[in-house]
Amino acid sequence: MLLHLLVLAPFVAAILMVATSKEDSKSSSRLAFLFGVAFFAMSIALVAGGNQATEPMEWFRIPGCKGPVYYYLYSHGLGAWMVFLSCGLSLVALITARNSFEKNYRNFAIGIFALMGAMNGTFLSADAVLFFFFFEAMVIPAAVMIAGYGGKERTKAAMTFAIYTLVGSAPMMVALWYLLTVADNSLLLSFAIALQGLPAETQFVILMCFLLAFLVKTPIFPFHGWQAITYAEAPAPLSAILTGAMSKAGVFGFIAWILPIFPLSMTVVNVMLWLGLATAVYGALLALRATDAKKLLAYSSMGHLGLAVAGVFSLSEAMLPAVLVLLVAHGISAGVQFYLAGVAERMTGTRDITLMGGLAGKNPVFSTLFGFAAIMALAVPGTAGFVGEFTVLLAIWDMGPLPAVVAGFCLILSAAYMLRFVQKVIFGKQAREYEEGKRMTALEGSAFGIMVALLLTFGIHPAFITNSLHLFDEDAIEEMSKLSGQEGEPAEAIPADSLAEQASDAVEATEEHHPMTEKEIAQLDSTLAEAGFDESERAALIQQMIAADAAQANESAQANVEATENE
Amino acid sequence: MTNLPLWLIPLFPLVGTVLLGAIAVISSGSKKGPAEGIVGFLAVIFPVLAFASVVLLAWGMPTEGLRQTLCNWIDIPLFKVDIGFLFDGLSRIMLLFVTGIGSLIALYSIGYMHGDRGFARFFAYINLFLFSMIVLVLSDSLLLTFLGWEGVGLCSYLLIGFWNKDLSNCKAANKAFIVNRVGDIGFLLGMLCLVTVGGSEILNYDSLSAFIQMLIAGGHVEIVLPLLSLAGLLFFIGCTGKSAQIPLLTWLPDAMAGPTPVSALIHAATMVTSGVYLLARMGNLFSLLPVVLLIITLVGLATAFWAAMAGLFQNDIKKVLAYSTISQLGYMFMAAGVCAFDASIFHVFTHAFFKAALFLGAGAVIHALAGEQDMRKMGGLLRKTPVTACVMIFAFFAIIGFPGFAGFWSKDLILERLYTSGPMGPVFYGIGLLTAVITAVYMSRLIILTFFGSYRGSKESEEHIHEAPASMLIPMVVLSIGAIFAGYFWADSLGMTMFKDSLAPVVGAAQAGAAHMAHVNPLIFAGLGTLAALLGMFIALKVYGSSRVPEAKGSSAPEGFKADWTFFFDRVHKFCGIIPVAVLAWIADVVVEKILQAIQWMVGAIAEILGDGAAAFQVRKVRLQLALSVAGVAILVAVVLLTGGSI
Amino acid sequence: MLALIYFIILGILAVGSALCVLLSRHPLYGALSLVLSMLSLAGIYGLLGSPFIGVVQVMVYAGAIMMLLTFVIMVLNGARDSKTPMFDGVSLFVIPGVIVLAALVGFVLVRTPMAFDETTLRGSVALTSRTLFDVAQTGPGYFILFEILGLLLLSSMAAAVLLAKKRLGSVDSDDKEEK
Amino acid sequence: MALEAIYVQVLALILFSIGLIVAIARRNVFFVLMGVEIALNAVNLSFVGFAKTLPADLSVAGQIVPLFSIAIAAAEACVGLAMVILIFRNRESVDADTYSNMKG
Repeated sequence: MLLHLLVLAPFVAAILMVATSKEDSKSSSRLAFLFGVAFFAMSIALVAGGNQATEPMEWFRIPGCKGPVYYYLYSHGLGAWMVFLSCGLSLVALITARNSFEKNYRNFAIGIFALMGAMNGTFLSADAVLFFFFFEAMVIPAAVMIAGYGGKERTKAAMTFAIYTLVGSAPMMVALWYLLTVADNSLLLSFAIALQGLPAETQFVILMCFLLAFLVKTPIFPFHGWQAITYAEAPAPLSAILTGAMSKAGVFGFIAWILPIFPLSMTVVNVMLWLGLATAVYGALLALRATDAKKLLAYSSMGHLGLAVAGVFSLSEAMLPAVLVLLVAHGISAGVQFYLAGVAERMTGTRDITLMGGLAGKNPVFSTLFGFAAIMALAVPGTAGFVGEFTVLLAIWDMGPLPAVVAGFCLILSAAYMLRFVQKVIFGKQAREYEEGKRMTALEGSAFGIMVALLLTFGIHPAFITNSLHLFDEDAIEEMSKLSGQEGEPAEAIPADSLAEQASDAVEATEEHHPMTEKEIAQLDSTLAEAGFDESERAALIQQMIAADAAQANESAQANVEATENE
Repeated sequence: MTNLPLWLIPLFPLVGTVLLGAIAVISSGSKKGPAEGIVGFLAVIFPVLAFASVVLLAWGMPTEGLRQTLCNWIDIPLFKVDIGFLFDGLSRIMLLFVTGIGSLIALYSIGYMHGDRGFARFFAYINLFLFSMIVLVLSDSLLLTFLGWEGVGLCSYLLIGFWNKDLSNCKAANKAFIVNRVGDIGFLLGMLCLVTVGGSEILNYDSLSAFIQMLIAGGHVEIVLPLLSLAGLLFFIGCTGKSAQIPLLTWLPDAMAGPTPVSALIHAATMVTSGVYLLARMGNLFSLLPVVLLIITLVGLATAFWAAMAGLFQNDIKKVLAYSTISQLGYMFMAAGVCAFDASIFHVFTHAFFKAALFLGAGAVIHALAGEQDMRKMGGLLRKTPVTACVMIFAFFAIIGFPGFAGFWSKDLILERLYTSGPMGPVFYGIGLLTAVITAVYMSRLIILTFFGSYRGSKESEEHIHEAPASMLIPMVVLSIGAIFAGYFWADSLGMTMFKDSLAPVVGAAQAGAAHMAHVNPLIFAGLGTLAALLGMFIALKVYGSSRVPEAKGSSAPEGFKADWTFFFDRVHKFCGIIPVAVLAWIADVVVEKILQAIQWMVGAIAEILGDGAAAFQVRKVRLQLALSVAGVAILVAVVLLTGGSI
Repeated sequence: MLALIYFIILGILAVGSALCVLLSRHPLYGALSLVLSMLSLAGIYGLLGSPFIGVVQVMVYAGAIMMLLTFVIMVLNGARDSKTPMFDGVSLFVIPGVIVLAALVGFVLVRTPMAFDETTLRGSVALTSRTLFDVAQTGPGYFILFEILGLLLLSSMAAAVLLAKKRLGSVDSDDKEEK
Repeated sequence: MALEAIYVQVLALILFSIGLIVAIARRNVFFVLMGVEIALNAVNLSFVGFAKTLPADLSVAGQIVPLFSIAIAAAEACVGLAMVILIFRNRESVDADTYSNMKG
């Protein structure tokens, strides 16, 4: 029930928000705030509740595919924490957006709720098609909000974002479709089984298609073109959600879909590890030179996520909790930094850090929070970031000292750019006279403060996160194999029957198996006739068919027809 | 009273941090800052409480120490670390002077920071620093030590950049943090290396020594020696960062940008010695690694000599003290390099007193001169500020190793251990003694330029020179007493070995293996040391004693070859670190990013051209399109039929 | 036998008049031949045992729709447009395409075995009304469709009225276009 | 010789093809509409023809669906003619090729 609520209720909330006034941001913000708190509470309940799953419901069948697509939600530790991030960051975004947009707050809230629902769906779906559906659905509200509320180049940013991510995941859709035609249904287990039976080249192509989608979403080095401009142009609350929760979908995909499904070769693992590290270094280097506050943060997120991906592909035993802690820590700290950058932008009217400065004297509370957030991002021990980065480094060390040294180099660079950022924004003298923008409100401040406090808590006691992690427990596997069993035996189980052997080249078809009825025989007869067989041939074939059926052949009529046609 | 929980010690300053931080944040909005009396009281009471509990614990500590595990920290597959505290001989000494000097300096700061806008903030940072430092020395595992390790680095950053209106302070703070970060990564990788050798348990100090005992007992040292050496080297890199040794020493002179009490507490007495503490704490490990030990000794020698020379060239009073600190740290490292961990900790102990006294004295001088730091504009202050002058002169005798003062005992001990360390011992000893001479020269120069001769500043500023208030003088006097008598905790020749006995359970095993060649009469060393100090003072008197002092012009930074010497490592960093990274960043930003954007643009352009072509095809041709689709359907049907499919 | 003869006659009539539609120049002639084609199709429905559909065909198609069409043609004076050619390059391309498609589909059709079933019901008014409205027996499916269809017709009527009514200022825009 | 089911289908096919040709090949918009009507009729015929090949309980659909399709054809003709009137009023032309307002 909780899972259904978390995935579907945000959309309902979005629809309900339509009923509120467009002009009066007060009333709509109250309702939005209520909803946000409710979802956040639900996400906490989800995290606390451990693994749970819904009853798999058949959603639809894709023509040409063997099994149905299920509406099947499943929450494991990883997904639950990502949902926590998505709900929590959305709540803070709703709070801080109230001070950023005078009008049209309602539409923003609608967008946030839609985005939240899609993200929750992505992190909770146990069915590949459902996952892909939400994975794509995330893009649309985000792009619309960027186009509606962004900075100067908002249309360009929205287009770049939408096209990049949608095109990136298009190959995944094709691969998914292909997998659906060979697998029993669209669940994880049957995919893994189906992939075992495919030739290595096919496996590789499918793997590439899947990887591309996640590489673009994360983003990893050569595919990061959309990221900086999107995060920079998007309104700050949205940027925080994008980096804090949505970009996690990429890493989540690597962990929850790539690793269990594909038998990875060492080359791929190495390439991914180094791509992750390259991203980490590259992001840090770009952040060193960035002058746009939000671009700087965007590059910094890119660096951290690169590190996370490198950690994932270290395939160490310690990888999963390490990466999870890193992701949660980064989600919160990058989120709060984006919010604070948004507040700074509001106060100074610019995003250029060379034009800021001196906020420490002007607004000490803000600066304290800003400094705190930066320290959290630096992964000083005692914060969650440290636990994440240290354990990820530990995992990477398993692959050899060199990757770990590179990762360590990134940590040094991250200190360099983050301190530069802090210095430029809050220290020194004011670079120019600011027009007095809206200051940080108490509600905002306390929300940020709570986020910072959370980071400290997780840093001292990371067991909150690491203990909740049982990626696929027995029940879920059982449930999935039960679903697979309904649809027929796995592909390898086809007996070496003479007909089956003929058929195996044409299609590896397995369909439901029960004694043939008269009606079916008549149907078969007419099908054969349609295919142009004469009376005697038809009779012989049907005889053969019934014999094979009696011998418990696990062979479908359709395959039989096609096999004989191929002769 | 031994059942006092250990976590109480770090808790006091932590509570102080939270309270003062809250006061600082809340009062930030108001025009007038918070009441300085209350803040000052809060700022001092927590360190004092911590000091009191340390004293209570130290009193009744059993020989083998106290161990308390608080809770689990990280527990994931392959890695499990607890939060636990270890109170033994080594941490007892460290804690005593950390909390003691910390309390004194907090008291001093009340006077020094009087009237500053960030009064509460400053003490919040000081308390946070004390918390981190206590965690650093009290923890029972490397990971928790690392928490303190980065924590003190962070506080150092915050306090150097305390006056953040001035960007040069911020730059110095950034430099300190980043250079320290390089060392910290070494520490971190060192921990990973250790985990590879023996699992996450051996991050605990007790398990580590048990593990090493096991290795020695089983004769397996050879097998893991390369990995252990790597780990040791990485830890040593961490120590060079924190303790400002070659090559990561450039941050410490710049760190003098912070308030003077900070320089005294963090950048002289406590934080910078944490590297030495780590070496001593892991003495068991290091004593197995001859290569690493040799490197440590050489680095210590080179740093001591280089920094002493650099100290000779400075005009800024605090810079002199900073280089002097680096030089003294070099002594401690050489001692650690010859496995004389107790001697190095002893020097840490005495150095903390006299260097803190020197810095506080320098702070009082600067306070008296309203912010003037250039020694060329001082002089003759002996009459104007007699107490400060006395304190600094006592501390001066201590640092140059004048017989009877604290530095005499510890420095002689180190030099003695150097001499007896092995075949290279006499060479090391020679360099050490030469450095001692130079130390005496530059310290005498400082004292002469500051307190003797006639005042060289402007006339009107002379009117305002005044002695510091009592809250500043009391800590200075206490410290100077320490500077005189701290050495008697371990005066071999007088038969006082309290210090050594206290440390023996911790570092004794590590030092047992160190070779002692021939026993030389300690009086010879004492005599030579005294001679070095006197020679240095004599040279200084000859050179600087005359009234011929160069006219102060422009900044206090050294010029010419002096600058080359002083900023040698800054330049090395620039060419080996900053410029390559900048070039890489430039390549990434300007070259790679542009190429990627060009590719992106090209793909977009191709798609647009194709789209335009298709659009042109669409115009006014609805029927043509329908016809084409009919033809397409026909072709599809034909294909299906020809390939044998059934419709 | 007799049915076949009727079928052939009606079929030839339907195809012939459809060809007339194709080849006639004036839309009015086309519309009139179309009416003939519809009427002959109505006959075929009767022949096939669905007289009700045949009647509906005559009333709705041949009566209402074609009358509407004829009326519009006459109102708009479509004959004025005798300058535009009946066929052009596209037409020459379409005709073989469609013929090939038809041939292919016909080929498949001919090879498919099918025969009239003896038990088939006659499509009477009673049957139709029972199927449509006797919800208890046949289920609500057809009834709902029927209702939706009613809505569709209503809305299409409204749409037609809205579209065809003369808008204010449309004369101006006409003038501009011509200039 | 008697009437066979296939004859009906062939007739429907021929009519449909003619309808398609009229709808696409002719340029006059009235002929386009008429072609669509012919094609729809052909489909209806096909429905009725197939309905006769089914047993009693299934053949009912064949009687009902053509009714619906006739109704839809009526709606289509209604809207289509309205649009023709509208466009003719603006363009003064019945040539379908000139109706290219919706080009991309």
